[in-house]
Amino acid sequence: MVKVKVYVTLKEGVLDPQGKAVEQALDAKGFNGVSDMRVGKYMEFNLDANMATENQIEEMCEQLLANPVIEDYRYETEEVVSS
Amino acid sequence: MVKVKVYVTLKEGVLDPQGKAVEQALDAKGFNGVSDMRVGKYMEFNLDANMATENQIEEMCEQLLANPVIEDYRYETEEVVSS
Amino acid sequence: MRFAVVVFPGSNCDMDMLFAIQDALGEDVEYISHRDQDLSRFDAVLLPGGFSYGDYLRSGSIASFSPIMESVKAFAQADKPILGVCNGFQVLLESGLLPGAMKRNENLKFICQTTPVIVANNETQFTSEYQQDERIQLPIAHAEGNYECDDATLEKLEQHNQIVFRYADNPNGSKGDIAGICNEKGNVLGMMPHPERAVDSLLGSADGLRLFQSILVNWREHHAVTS
Amino acid sequence: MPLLLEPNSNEIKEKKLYAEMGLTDDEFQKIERLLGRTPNYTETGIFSVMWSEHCSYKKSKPLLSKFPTEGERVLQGPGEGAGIIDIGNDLAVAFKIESHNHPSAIEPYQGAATGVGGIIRDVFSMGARPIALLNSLRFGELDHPRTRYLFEEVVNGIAGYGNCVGIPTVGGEIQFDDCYKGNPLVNAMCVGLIRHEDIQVGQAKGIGNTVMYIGSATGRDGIHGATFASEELTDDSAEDRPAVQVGDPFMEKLLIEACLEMVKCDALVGIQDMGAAGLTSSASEMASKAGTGIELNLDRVPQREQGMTPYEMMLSESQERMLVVVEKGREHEIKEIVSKYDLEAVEVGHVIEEQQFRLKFQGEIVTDVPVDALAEDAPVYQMPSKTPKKISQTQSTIEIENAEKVLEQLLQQPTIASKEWVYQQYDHQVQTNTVVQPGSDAAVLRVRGTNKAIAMTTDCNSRYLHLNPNRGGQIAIAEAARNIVCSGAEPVAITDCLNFGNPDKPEVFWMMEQATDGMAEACELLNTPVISGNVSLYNETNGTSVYPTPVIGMVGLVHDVKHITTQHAQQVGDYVYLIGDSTSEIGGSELQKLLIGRYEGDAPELDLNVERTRLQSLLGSIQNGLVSSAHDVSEGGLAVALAEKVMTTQFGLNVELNGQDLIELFSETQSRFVVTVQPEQSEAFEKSVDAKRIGSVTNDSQLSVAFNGEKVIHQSVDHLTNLWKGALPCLVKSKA
Ligand SMILES: Nc1ncnc2c1ncn2[C@@H]1O[C@H](COP(=O)(O)OP(=O)(O)O)[C@@H](O)[C@H]1O
Ligand SMILES: [Mg+2]
Repeated sequence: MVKVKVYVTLKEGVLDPQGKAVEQALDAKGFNGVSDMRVGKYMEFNLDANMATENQIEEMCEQLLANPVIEDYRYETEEVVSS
Repeated sequence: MVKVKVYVTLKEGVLDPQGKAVEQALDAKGFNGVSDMRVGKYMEFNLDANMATENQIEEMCEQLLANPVIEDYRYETEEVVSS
Repeated sequence: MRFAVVVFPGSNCDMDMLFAIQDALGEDVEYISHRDQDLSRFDAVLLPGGFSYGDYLRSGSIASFSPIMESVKAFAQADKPILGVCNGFQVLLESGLLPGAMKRNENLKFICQTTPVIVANNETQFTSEYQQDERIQLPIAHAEGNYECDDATLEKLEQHNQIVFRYADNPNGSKGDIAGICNEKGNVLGMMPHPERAVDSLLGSADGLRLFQSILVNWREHHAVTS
Repeated sequence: MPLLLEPNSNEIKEKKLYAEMGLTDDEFQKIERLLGRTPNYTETGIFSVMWSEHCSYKKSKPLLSKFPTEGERVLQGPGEGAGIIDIGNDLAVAFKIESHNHPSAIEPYQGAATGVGGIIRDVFSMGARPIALLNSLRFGELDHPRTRYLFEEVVNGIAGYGNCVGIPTVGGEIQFDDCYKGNPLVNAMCVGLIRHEDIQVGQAKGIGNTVMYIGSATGRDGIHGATFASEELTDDSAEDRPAVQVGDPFMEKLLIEACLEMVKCDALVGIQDMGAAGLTSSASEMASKAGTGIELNLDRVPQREQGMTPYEMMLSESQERMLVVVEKGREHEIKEIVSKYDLEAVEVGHVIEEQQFRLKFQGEIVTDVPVDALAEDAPVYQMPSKTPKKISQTQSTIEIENAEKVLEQLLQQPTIASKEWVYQQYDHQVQTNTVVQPGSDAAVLRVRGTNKAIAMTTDCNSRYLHLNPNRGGQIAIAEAARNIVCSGAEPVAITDCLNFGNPDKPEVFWMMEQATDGMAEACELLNTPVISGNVSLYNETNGTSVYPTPVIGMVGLVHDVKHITTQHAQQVGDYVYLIGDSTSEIGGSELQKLLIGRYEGDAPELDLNVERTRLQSLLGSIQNGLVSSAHDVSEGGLAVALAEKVMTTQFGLNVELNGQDLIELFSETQSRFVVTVQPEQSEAFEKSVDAKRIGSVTNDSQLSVAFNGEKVIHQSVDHLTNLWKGALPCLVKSKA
């Protein structure tokens, strides 16, 4: 089994209202010096080893996990030592 | 400047309706073999080097970026080579 | 004329849409399940608002893979009218029937209010009963109605007159004040404001009724010619 | 095996482990007597939740019995998921209110969201389609960052859940006072519409019938939530809180549709939601009401987590779960219905003749207790009560120099300020029945297919109860009735949520007695029986109790949509009338808070007979078409009520008043209304209502008030509106 971690963020150049709000909230709380805050999604799941091809995972991202019109994604995989 | 990446996930045992829905959707689309899907948040931002202490970042997470009552978080930092 | 209201799991304006057609427009209408695929008995398809699949990944995304959506695409190909309202609009975007995507409202909050909307193109089969640039009152109710597309797409939308409704008072940050767009052929309309909530002045506004009347008038004209 | 780790009966008894679950020594002994043996761990847990105040009302029952619960329109009184009233045309309205205070104090978004989810299930489990949500909220002052967080997230949670399930949130009320700082109140009300023939009961009838489980799988969420709700919050509460329950509104939406289709199927015998104390209370109550027993096989319970023990399964408060009893042999019919909604109905047990609550797990009987021991035999206490020292008899005098400035300040007080920032986040239009949206005295929804409508409101001014719980209780009912009548409806019935402090304190219990006495008397006189309700006690933080806050949810019937009236002035030239004289009572008023920063003296007087007469004559004149708009005078007094009549409209008012003291502009004398009437109707109106003409509606968008011949307020309505609308967003955004 493989553990897959997918990160989805808004494309560069697409205004991120959430990121802006979080940045402002941090600043208001006295956490200064934060810039370029982007808020995205993080998904992790287990995938049967035989399904865990690059191709397959990319398809998953393209077709469902991210919306390629406004979002970028990247992912990592790691072996799960079955217990 | 330091680039900070924060990963926020629901604590173990806390119901994750999103994760469930996404898992089912993947399955319905023919992406089988997915299990234990958890959907969380991913944030990345730049932080002035002088603010980028462990302590400071943890405070940010505790107070704002994550909701410690139901969420866990972890983070990574990496130097940004200023251009 | 016979309308279909597609019901996805989590649709919640399906009833409102049905009543708008049945009671206010006075035409035939029935629900059709997201699992069905046969749209042959219908003259128009309506995708209602709500939270399909909880909108848990992105609004409209999971619903856009429902079996019915294949038939909806074919319906669009066949030049028949399709209207997506709110979540229905989001489904149309996610399924690629309309260009662009939705982001969260600029203020990050759900907004429910009646808002002035400008009819930016009254030459579509959905808007012919309005005046060009007419200002109408329509309710909005959404958290993700902040329309986004790249500049090339926006330009194309403008060029082909595909922007059908614009907000007079942009409530959510939408690019180009866009409240509703259609495809190039003009038979698929997606809009965030809810015309089906504005068909009875008892509830505040009846400005949405003419949208449905437009569909009917155009269908009748077309039908008179072809049959 | 986790089971082996559980303490055995002896340990439970000797180490008094039951005390940690909230049972007293006496209660534990009573359980031993009822069982004829010492309970095991699971059984002890089951008794502890069933005998908690939240489930058994053991300390509040004697008070609740004072309420009138019957009336011509009452089809279902207290005791089921929700009460039901008849509205004619073979239709009925089901409604109930419930608290989710403690969960919201810990995790405001999910606490509020699951509160909404829970009350919706109470209503659709009766077979009714939920058509409206309301809420009643209490927070500390917004100058505290944690309070702002609680406020924003509670609103967010209510919106997140209600919007997603597609039930409009049409009304509510919010009050801000320091006493709620650590213990906010989050009460949610749901109203449903039902045909008479569809009314369901939560009963496990028919020996051999099958018990089925529908909805979300059971996890370890909220274990001991009911007990948690029956304890005070302390600084450590965040630590020992039960695992937070997370709401899944999408699942709820599927459940609503599935259950409403199920009730049309006569294979369904009984249905109940799993609320507080989850599977335990739903199963045992269904059996208790039917005089039967239930046997469950816990291995069959859908589980979200691995290795769950019977104790955990029985005490879990996972959300979005329903229990149904189905005619034996017809299970497939129910399965078929729910599968249309991507749900599964799982057989988890059956109805048995022996009146036992019996649980099997991995081939063993892990619980076997008499059903009645859990429900009927729960202890009932007559708590000691003691009159507290009077807060303060006398009242400081207040002098008003600049009435206009006071009005401006009052309009910006968060309790008075526009709640648009809040209700704009709620979908208040979905289902397309909302005729009067939030922003008027009561929300009004049309009833499709009839020319009727229903009006609904939530109300309670706890400041009056703080000063005088009995009268404050009366006023809460009266105010709700005023809001209903002002919208053109006849008050029909109420639901109530009794939010109080620790009842073990005699002073607190005294307030509960007084408040419920007052409420009962007012309900009797105004003919609004109590058809459902909820009790939330132990609302204290570190020993300090919230003000007594019995929130009233009232529903009224509009006999003809033509009668629907709002608080807003409608037309230039209309006359403005005031019903009721103004005195200088300021105890518990917003003015007192503004000027001296505390509440003192007595609550305003209330004569229930006068109230009733005015309500009847005003309603009559509205129904006779004599009234253009009607608004009751509440927080902030007459000046604020006048401003509220024109803010958000394009009109102004020109009013002339006479009196002793400028305080009368802001005093909160009860049973007053401001009404506008077309000049042509004025003669008829004056004949039917005892009212004083005080001015007229103007087109200059100015609020102009003269007192004893001197202009004391002359301000543009736009300016006032901006202050009033801007206050809440500004307070929320302000920095620490
Ligand atoms: N929490 C809330 N949710 C929805 N609507 C609210 C809420 N609080 C207040 N409102 C709405 O704002 C308006 C004014 O409320 P309030 O001042 O409490 O009225 P009243 O004094 O007449 O009871 C009402 O229409 C009410 O329903
Ligand atoms: Mg009122």
